[in-house]
Amino acid sequence: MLNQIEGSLGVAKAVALCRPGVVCAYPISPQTHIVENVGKFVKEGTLKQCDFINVESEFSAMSVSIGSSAGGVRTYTATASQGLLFMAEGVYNASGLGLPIVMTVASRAIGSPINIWNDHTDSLSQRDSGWLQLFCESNQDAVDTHIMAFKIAEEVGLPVMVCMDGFVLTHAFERLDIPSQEEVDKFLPEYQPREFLDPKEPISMGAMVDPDAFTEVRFLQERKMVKALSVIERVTKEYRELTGHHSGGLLDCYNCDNATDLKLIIMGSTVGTAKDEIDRLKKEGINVGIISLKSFRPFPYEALKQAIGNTKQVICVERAFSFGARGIICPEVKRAMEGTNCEIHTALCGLGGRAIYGSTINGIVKQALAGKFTEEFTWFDINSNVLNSYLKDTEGVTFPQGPITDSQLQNSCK
Amino acid sequence: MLDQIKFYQTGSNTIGNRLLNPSMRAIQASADRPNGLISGHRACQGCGEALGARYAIDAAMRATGGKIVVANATGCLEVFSTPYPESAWQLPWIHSLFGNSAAVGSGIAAAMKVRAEKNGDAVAPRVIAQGGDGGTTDIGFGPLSGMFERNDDVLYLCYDNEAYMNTGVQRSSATPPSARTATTQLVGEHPGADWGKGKDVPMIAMAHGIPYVATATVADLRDLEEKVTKAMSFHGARYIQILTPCPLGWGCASGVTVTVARMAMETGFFPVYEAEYGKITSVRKIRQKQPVINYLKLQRRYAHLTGKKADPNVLARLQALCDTNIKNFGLLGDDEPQLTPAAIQAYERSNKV
Amino acid sequence: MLQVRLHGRGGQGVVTAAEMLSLAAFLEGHFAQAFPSFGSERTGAPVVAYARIDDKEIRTHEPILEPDVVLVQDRTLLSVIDVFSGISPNGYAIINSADPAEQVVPELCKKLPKGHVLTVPATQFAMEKLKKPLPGAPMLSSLAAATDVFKLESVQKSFQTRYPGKVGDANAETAALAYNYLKEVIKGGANA
Amino acid sequence: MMKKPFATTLDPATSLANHTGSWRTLRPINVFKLPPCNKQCPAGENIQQWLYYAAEGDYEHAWRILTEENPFPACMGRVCYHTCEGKCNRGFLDESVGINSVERFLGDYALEHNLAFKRPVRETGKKVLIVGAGPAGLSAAYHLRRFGHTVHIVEMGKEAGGMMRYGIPVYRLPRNVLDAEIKRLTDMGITLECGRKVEDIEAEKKNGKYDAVVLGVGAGISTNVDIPQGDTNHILHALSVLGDIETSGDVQIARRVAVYGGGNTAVDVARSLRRLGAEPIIVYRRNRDKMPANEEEMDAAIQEGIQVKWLSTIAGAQKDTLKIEKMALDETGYPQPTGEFEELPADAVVLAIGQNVDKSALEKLKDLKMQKDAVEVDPQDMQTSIPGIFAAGDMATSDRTVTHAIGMGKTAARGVNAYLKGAKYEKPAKHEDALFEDMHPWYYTDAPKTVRPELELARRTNTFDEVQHGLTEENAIFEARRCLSCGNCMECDNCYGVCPDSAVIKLGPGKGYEFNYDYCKGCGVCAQECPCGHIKMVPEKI
Repeated sequence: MLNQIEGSLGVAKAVALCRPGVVCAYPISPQTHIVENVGKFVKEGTLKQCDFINVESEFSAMSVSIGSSAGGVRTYTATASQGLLFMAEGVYNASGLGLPIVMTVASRAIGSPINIWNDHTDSLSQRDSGWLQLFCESNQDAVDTHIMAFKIAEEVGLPVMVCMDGFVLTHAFERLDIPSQEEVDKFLPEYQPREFLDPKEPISMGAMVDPDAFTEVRFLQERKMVKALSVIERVTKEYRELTGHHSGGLLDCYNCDNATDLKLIIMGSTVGTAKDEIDRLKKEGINVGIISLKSFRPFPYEALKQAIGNTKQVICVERAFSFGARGIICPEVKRAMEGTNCEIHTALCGLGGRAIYGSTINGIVKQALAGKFTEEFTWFDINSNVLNSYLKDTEGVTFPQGPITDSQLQNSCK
Repeated sequence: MLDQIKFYQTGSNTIGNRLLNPSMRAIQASADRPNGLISGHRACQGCGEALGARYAIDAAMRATGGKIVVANATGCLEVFSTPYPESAWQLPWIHSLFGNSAAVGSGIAAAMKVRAEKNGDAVAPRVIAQGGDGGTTDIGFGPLSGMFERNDDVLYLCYDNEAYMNTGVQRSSATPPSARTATTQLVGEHPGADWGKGKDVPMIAMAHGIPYVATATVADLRDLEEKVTKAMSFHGARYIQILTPCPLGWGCASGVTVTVARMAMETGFFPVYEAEYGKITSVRKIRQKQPVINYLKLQRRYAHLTGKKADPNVLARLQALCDTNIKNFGLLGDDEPQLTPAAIQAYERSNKV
Repeated sequence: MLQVRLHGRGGQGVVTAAEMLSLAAFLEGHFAQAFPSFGSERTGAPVVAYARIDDKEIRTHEPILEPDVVLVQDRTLLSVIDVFSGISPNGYAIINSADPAEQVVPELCKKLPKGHVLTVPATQFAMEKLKKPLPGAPMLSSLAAATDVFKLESVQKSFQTRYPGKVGDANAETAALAYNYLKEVIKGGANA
Repeated sequence: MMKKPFATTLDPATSLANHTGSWRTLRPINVFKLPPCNKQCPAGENIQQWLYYAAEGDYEHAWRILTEENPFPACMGRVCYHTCEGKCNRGFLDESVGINSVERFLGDYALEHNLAFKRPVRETGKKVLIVGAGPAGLSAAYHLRRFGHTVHIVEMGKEAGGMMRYGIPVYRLPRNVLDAEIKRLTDMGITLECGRKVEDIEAEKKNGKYDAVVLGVGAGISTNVDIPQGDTNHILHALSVLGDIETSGDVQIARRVAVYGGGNTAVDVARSLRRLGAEPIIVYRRNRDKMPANEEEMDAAIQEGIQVKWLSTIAGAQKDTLKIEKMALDETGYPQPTGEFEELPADAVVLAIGQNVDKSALEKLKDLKMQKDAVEVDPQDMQTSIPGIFAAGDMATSDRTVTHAIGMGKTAARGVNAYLKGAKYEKPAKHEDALFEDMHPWYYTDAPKTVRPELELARRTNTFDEVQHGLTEENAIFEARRCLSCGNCMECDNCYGVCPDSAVIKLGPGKGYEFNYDYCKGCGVCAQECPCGHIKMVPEKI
């Protein structure tokens, strides 16, 4: 059914359609609207047999979720930014226990400095937590990905993080096609836990594992991750057939077929903005492809390699980076493309809510095609005026207008 | 005839007593007790926590017909009971993290309720969350308080051995003043743990107004079993703090675990009481009052107070602490305590020397 | 694609207005999008919200730098920020004011085609019917009157959907007042 | 079945595969210590054990345990001086357990319920002659009969019982009780021949084809002392006075009678005469502290109005007065004459300064070695210097109490039994003592207010003598339950309960516990918390 609603409400509706048994809530922007709405559904009775629990911290939100999932019910929670870090210990724990929790991360920067706006620092900080991380490019994608996430999580036996850009998506009021309860029930059967805490069959979960078996436990966990690649593809296929929605998947290609000069790899809501810009560029005769990376964990090396094909240059439009290193997506792409001549670069932009406009994408494409991306890592949308106003006085250093490359940064320190 | 006789003569303070009707004996006396925590665990010799956990869990299992699920904080109990590939538990049990067992318990309780609803079961399994004093009074305190204020249907059991034993005996907020730990060593002018620090979690639990709060020790099994049984008769958040001596951390012989806990009660050092909805309803009276030195001298963590060089002022302060407990809780005599006592730390802090 | 930028102050229902704008368009079968400027602004601070209307899927999520329409819910903002920044040369500007546009924004009137800069006493209408200074509905109906991008009824229905009952009805009445007022103005009536 | 992940999820109770017993350096073992009461009992009664069953209300079982050692509980419950109670560990806590009164209760219970001794399952065909049907002879007969031997007793007196009949006044031991307990022995097949003195033991043995003989001749002759006297003052002997009372039921000696001596016989005589209307006064050469008579008996005598002249000897007797010399104790506690004299009005004197065995028959036994007043016996088996002839009771000891006699009779019987098998009986080694320090008294001391009066009552009933009633069942069970069960398991479940490793196995009622050494880590909590001192930690062999 078509709705013109806020993304958060859409996600809340999608979650409710999945009939969770326990939903935990702790407020943090920009995730809050989602759980507010789920809480309302529970209270008004539209979501039945569900306990909505207001907890005292994200750490407890994750902990309660661990308890309820281990207790054998479908469990959902949501968080963002600082909240995700505050629950980090539990995040790792949930995956180690193999609990199929679904959690929305309304992606947001991490302080200090405190910043409530969108980038990908929070979710990517948990890339090694053992969770599946699925990124959404639109609110429709978010609605659909949440429904798929429960099925994927339960089939794989690992928790899933659904990452949607904070504010840009969560607070956007858009047309959404929400599947019917019948459709979702057909797609997602009642939760059958593979193991849970039951006095009829007592088990001890969460044992201490010593060096004798720890590596093997991790290997088996990684196997689940690898299996998840095919599960994601299969579940996506099923879902698309059922609803006709073009959502989910490991990745999604736009205008890729003939774009052998340049492809952009983008995660999240920037994809839509970029698609519009690519269409405009096409009218100028510039052919650029976009690969929307949906599944960051597990990372679809094979699928990505195929999607890139023989493209000469790939720019990863990244909204987070690793201090003291470089981009986060770019090295993964390099791994995928190892042994090819493909040039792979990072254009870092959109940190802490700095908007990525069509013009930003346009700039990246033009620079790329002009061969200006000479280094792996570039601070693309940095404002030299702001920088210089500080650095000139303190260190006598200035930067020219425009993007700053890694080597420029390094040289400025010499 | 047999039933008309009082049985204390042959030791009704013992765990069983062949002369008693089996229904009047402690659960631990029963040959078919649940043994929720069974042999083969790797606790140290004379571990008070292993003992306290079996006592409490068995009582809860009895009270619920075995329908109990346990969430366990990281700590000795978790480590010694479930090292791969062997678990010593005989009931559904989960270990998640150090500081979250109360919250995990809340989640399980919600799950049990929802599952029972979905399955049409009349009774949902009950939930126990448990941890040591570090996991309870320090790192897990926030989730504990949250569980309390939501009045989630969880019984929280704190096995209080007054320090972080699993990591090698470091001070916690339950470590008593003057006690030696690895982070409060017996050196300098004021050896041992500082005075005027620490927190009284049973009192804090009471301040949440939850249905049931109690303290107990491994030295009075019947009292402990009654409290756990009573706790299971309430729904909502409940808290029992059980003093479980640690021979290793306290520096006592492995055989005196129960004796030293008894001494903690009989000196007034550890007041044993219960409270309903924030008010104290009963107090376990001291049977044979002992001076605090008799408690201290069993433990090497107080070695500086029991030798020739003992500082009489510190001993006097510890005795005063016991006396204050005795007075405030009415641990002696037949009087019911009149007022709700304040945390013992308050008295000490207000009496800074 | 029609891109609308709404300016106001926190507490004046700017974000809601943007959402209602998108809903009105949705009700007429268009694709629409609305989003706020994602701040942590409090009551009284300047607030910006955006809306887009199109007949195909709206994919972009960039903030609107070159609006086709600018709705100014609070004229005091005119001296604080450049609310008309990037406005399309053929764009529309509707300002909440009882004074004529030429008086309020003389420069803009010169820049945009005639009849594209309009004022409407939206707060006045709101106070009349809603008893609250929430000028969202009359501003949207003014947009409808000025551009015919959607019908008055759709504006009314959007508010009635969001606020079923008296509040929605009062908003609908307020919308009608503004709509009729502006249609009169556009026709060159008494208020022109 | 659940799909469990590898390693992180474990099956319940899999820890049982981990045998933590290997950690042990100390091993708990059950030790059976000798309770002080048992140790003290001259008859060797297993007091702790029969109290154990009495506490359960299983009086017959308790009685059967008791009578394995002593066939006269009803008599003992009346006449035994119960020195066991003086050693009772409970005395360190509050008051000793009233063992004697419970014994009497059990004895009376058995009489009331006509409990009989079982006849031996197997007859050995061996014949044993018992000379004397006093407590020693009867005890020996009983135990020999239990071994399956044929036992014949020859008694000089008219009736069996010896000093129990002719020495102990009826107010302390009603004769129906004595008769009933003796009858229980003859019901076992013991034959009894009264009114005949065995003059020639060897001939009797030979003619009767006895395989062995037990001599159980009591000290039936009062010791004489030379008191210068005028002819009008009666000087009588205690045993003959008591014998006359037993035979005729009444003896009129005089109003004012001085009883000379400080032993139990003196007290018995004084109290008997008091009952017959006389005004006895005990004259004793030392003071109360040094008096050998049983304290409780003495207390009762004083309560009954019997006066005592302490530190006095009778230097002479006139018509109605006695010349008394005052004595003083020297530093060794021995009385020394002071040379001070005084007069004491008295119409008669009863000498109660000691008894002797009639040795006339013994003197005919050539090879019999004697020691002062007693026959020399091997204390292990009570055998005299003549093989096959054993002795017990007064003639073999200086401890002349009924209880000692019974104990010796038992030992003699065991000696005979071994002898008949061609072996030599040796008393088994005793367990180590159960000391109060071994106990965990905390577990016993919880007398709530409501129970305290009952406790007092129990203590008082403990001092009852025959003029008063015995214990009610309630009191008896109460007393029995006060037993601390020193050094022996009372099945309190403490070890089972306090084991942090669940390594104590409960075997079920009456069966006690076993240590599961697969899991026992040797922490010692069980030993520490055992109320009875029944568990000991011993080094593990490493």
